[in-house]
Amino acid sequence: MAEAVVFYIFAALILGFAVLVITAKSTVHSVLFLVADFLCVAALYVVLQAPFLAVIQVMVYAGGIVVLYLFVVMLVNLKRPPELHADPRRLGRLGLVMALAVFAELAAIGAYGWLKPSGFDGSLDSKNIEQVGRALYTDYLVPFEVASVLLLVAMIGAIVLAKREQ
Amino acid sequence: MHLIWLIPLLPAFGALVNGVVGVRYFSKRTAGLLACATMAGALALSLYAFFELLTLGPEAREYVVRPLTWISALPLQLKDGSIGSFSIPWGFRLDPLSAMMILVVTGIGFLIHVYSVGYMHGESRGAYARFFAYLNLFVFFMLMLVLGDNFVVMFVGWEGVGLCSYLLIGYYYEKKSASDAGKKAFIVNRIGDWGFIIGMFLIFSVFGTLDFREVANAAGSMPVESAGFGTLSVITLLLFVGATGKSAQIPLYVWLPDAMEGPTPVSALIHAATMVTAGVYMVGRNAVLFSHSPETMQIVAIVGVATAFVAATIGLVQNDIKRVLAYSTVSQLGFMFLAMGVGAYAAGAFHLMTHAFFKALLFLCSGSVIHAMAGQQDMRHMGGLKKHLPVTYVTMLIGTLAIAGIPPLSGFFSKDEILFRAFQSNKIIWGVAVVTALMTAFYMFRLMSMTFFGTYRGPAFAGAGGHGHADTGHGHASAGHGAAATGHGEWHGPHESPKSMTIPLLVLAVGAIVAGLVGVPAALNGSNDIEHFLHPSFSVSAVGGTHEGASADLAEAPEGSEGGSKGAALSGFAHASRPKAAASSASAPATESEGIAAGKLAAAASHEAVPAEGGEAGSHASWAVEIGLMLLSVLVGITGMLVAYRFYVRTPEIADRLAQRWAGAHRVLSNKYYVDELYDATAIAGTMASARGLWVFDAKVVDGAVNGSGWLTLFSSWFSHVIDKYVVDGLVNFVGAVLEEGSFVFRRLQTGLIQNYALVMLFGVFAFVSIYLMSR
Amino acid sequence: MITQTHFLVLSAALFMLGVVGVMTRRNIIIILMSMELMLNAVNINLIAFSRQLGDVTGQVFAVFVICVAAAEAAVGLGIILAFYRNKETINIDEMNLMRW
Amino acid sequence: MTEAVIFPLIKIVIVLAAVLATVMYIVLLERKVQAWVQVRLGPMRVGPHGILQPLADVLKLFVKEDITPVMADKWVFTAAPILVLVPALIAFAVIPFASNDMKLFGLPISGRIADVNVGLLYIVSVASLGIYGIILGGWSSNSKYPLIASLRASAQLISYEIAVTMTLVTVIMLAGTLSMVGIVDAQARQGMWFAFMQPVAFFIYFVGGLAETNRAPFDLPEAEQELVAGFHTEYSGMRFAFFFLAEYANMIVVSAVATTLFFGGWLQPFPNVSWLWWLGIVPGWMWFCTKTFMFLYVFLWVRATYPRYRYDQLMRLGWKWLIPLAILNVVVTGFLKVLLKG
Repeated sequence: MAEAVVFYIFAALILGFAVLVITAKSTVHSVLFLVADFLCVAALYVVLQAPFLAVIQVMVYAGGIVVLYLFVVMLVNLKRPPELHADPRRLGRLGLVMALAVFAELAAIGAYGWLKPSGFDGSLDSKNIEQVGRALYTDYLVPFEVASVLLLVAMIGAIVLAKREQ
Repeated sequence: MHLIWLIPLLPAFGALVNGVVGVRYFSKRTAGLLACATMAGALALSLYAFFELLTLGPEAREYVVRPLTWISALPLQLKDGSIGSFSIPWGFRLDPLSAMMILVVTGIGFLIHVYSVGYMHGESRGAYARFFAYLNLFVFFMLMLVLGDNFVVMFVGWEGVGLCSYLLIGYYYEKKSASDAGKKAFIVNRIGDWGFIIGMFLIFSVFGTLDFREVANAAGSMPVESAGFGTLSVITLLLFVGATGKSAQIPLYVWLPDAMEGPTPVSALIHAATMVTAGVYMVGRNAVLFSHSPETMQIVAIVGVATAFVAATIGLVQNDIKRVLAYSTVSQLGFMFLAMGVGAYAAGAFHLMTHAFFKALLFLCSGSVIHAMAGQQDMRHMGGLKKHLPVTYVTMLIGTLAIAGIPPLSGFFSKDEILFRAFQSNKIIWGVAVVTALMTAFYMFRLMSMTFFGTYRGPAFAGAGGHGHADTGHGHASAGHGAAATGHGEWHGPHESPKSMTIPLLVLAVGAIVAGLVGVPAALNGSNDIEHFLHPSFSVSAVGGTHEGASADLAEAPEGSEGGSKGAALSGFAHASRPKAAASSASAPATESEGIAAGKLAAAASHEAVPAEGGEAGSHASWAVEIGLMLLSVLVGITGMLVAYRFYVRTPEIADRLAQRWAGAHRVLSNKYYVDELYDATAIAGTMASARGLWVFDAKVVDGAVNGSGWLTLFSSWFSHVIDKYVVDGLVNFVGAVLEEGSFVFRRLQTGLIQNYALVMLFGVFAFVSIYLMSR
Repeated sequence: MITQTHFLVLSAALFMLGVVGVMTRRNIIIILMSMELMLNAVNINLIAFSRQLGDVTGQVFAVFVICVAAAEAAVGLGIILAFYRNKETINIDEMNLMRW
Repeated sequence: MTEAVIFPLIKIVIVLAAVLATVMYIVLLERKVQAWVQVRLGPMRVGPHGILQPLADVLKLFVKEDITPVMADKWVFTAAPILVLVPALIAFAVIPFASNDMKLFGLPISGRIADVNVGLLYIVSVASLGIYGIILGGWSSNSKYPLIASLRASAQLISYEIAVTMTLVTVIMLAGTLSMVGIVDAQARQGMWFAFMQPVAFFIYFVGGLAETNRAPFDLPEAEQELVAGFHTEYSGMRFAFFFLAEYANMIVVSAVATTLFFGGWLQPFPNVSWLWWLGIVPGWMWFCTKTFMFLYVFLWVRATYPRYRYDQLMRLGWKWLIPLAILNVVVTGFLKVLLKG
């Protein structure tokens, strides 16, 4: 019961913040809403018995990535709002319609799921971090290393791209 | 004796060094020394081999060494369908004939080298070295020719001497006449070589081998083609064509007189002593083949005597001293072929040797005379030189007496032997030969008279009469040489030649005197040593009793096997044992087949009134005849000499009167029967015409075809170009145009707006989810 | 009673909101942020399934997704900076050089 | 219900009140300490020895006019101080002030608000959120000095956060758990405070803490001489007070965490030395507060002692010395752990 309440509240927050993110006039505002959204998602992770992911979400997303966005937003202080010039060939509304259509379909699929409800039978014990760590460093060691290499490359690439060539 | 392969290599070495290094760097002295040293070495080796050969038994005097394999066996089909292995070793064969030849070549060659050191003194350094290089090279090839144990090696020498004679005749290549003469000699020789090489092909296709001894065995086991004209006759005839080319017989003798354009030592060495006798040697080497084809023998005899006669008649009226000698050479060669033709191989070879001596002597003397007269060769401007060059006079007189056949000089024995055998064989031939001998004596003594006797008719010179030989020795020689080279020059009158020239003269004179003594006929209580010595080389030949043939075969059977084993040892493959088998198989039937052959020959001989060679052993019936013939020939010689003396010394006007009386004949003779003109008109003109025709054919048809094909190529390429331009390119451009036009429509899709692309992705997602829904 | 389906529908909605943002906005930074939203939706999905199956593999993959998101953000923002330095704009409609 | 809601709420109230009071008096303490260091007296007027000085400051801040710049982004300008203060305060949620066997009026209560099994990570992530306030504050005031300051601050925080997190990794490796309580228990079990097992880690953590709290000698974001007052130049009144509170609250958090991780939290020193038995009389929370205040004093001491770094020096120190050192430390620790275990 309490779980349902928590879920519905956070779900509403998530969707609301998401809407705000994509509708906010000021970029900085949407960044803030994004942070809030991520925090809510993190809370939802806690509900899903994934505290480690929740913390990682906060630390990496909210604490790292979005800060990056914030920097860029601050560096890109625009003389004129970016949305002025609009290309007539862009089919924004069609995209909106299509997105809604796809969502309708997915919802329909979900509705099928409602007919035969499946509760959370399996449950993760409290030693969540240990499990994740084991999985990362044993079964998924190679993907883990590859991900680290990917991050390194991304870092170098970002430095090279952002470097002001003198 | 196992070192005989070294004999040719020594002059080859000299030629190589002189030709490659010497021409640039050697002084005259070094070049001459090197050449003479190599010749001396060759001579020493030859003598050593010769005496070693003498130590063997008279029938075992045969030695073959095959240091290398030249052409390893390649199987070829023979005339009778069987397969013969064509393998040619660098084989050298030493038997009495080749032993005599190498002695002649190296000995006389050595003397002439020495002579040339003085004679060519006036040449420039490079030309000097070049001359000796040529000379050495010639000796090398000549030795290859005489030492080769099969036709191919012999042919190498054969061609090589031809080449060298071309080089040496054209030695003064800046003189057009000289180079022309060289070319003439070369081309005429080619004609002969054509016959020779065809004969070789035929021999191989018939006998399956080219080894002399094996060919001889195989041929010896064949029947004598007394009736009709068989394979052997064709072979021998072809070989004889080669011989006529090399030995200047009718109809190919025309090159020899022109060859006198070369330096005198060359004339002496090549055109008197060695090369021209190659033909004779070759015929003697293949005596077995020849003696099995009487027709060819007949032809050889007739050609020989005809050549001798014609050349002698021409020699009667020539005024150029060297040309006289040249024609006498031709006629003497005719004598040799006559001997060969009548089956007197030994006599022919004997005459070859003696002739080599006295003719070389005569040529060298004439060279000395020309040297003394500063290049003057016309006898009408000589005369009375007796007191100016006594050594030359004496030696030349000896040579003349020798060639005229005055006993006991060498020429007498050999020529008399030939005449005797000719008499036995055919009276007509004998008659012609006697007349020729008379003319020989006449023109030789005419030459002597015009040159040495009578009054001096040459150009005036400073201090005529007053002349010390001592003070005018060397300098004059060089002066005379400058004249010889250029034709004019400061000249102090006739004078004796330097030592290097006179010493060879003396040596050769001795040789000309004593050379005949090895062949003193039995009629004069002499044992005809040379005959017995040379006999094995001609064995298995028509002449020769049964026992001799058998013994000869017994003698050569081991040799054949030995040669075969040598071949096997040297060229290690299965076929190598083939000659051995052939030799043994040939020798086994040879013993009785020879008996048969000898019997037939006896019949043929009696029917042809040719007594067996064994006559000198058995029949004393012809002793009186032989003596009579000797006296006759001596008489003939003396007559000719006296007539000549009377004509040209006592009362010279007689000669002129005779010349006027038979002006026509005289003109014909002095124009050499217009043979050169005839050849010019026929062969050369025909060749030119055909060449011109071929040229026209080439220009019109061949070039036309080439140009036509070229034009065709051009046209086809132009056509393909058109195709390419309009069809292929058109297609490509069409496709490009279609794409371009189409892109006008489709490129609208590429707006450059990422969101539109994302929209397409979204469409895709929508489609897949829809499919999922439908499939549920 | 909260079931798997709730989370799935939630993630679908979040994802679609991201899609809408990508489709409609012209500010490229906001578009990137919308993509982050989509990635979060995916993460929600993964973790919901890991909860459903009682298996941490989903969480592991969520970690990887976060890695990819970080890399994508870094590179994408670097590109945006470079672009802004050249053209003084972050309007995606003006980033249309790759066209005919 | 009672345990789930009432007790935590009571605890939260207590902790917040304690923290705020502490902050107020730390300000006074700072002024006094600096004065003593500089051989002055410091504030002496308000109350005896200036005891009441903090109250006066608070009063002043309350009554001061609250200005919002015209060109500023109102919402963000307002939200920034809150975003700074909130993470600083909620970090206290997982800090164990005392052991679980604490008795109050006879009924047992745990010495902390919540014991999350990812407590340490929780603190780290919450601390990483504090940066938003600084950045947004600097940016939204739409003035150049605050912007520069906020950029400096964020860069500095991110840089040193890496090093600090690395040192925490070593501590986690030693303790084998992420829970703060578990870490303290581990120190009790191993009979040695991690400060002595990981001196390098402790040093790096302390330096990083100085930097994360923008304290001297790393107080570049609020370097008065260069940037007037740093990212909160445009702020005044209560919003400025929030920044102020947040800074000192962060100091307390850092000190508390240092105490917990490296100095055995509420544990008494020398538990096994017999003639120091009387140390056991003092309750655990007293020990905790003592240690924390010791750290706070060191903070003030350092500020009074050391000059400020230049920005490039700061960065070089962070990236070229602390981070490599921390990573090396992690590696060495791992090796030793494996070797000593086997």
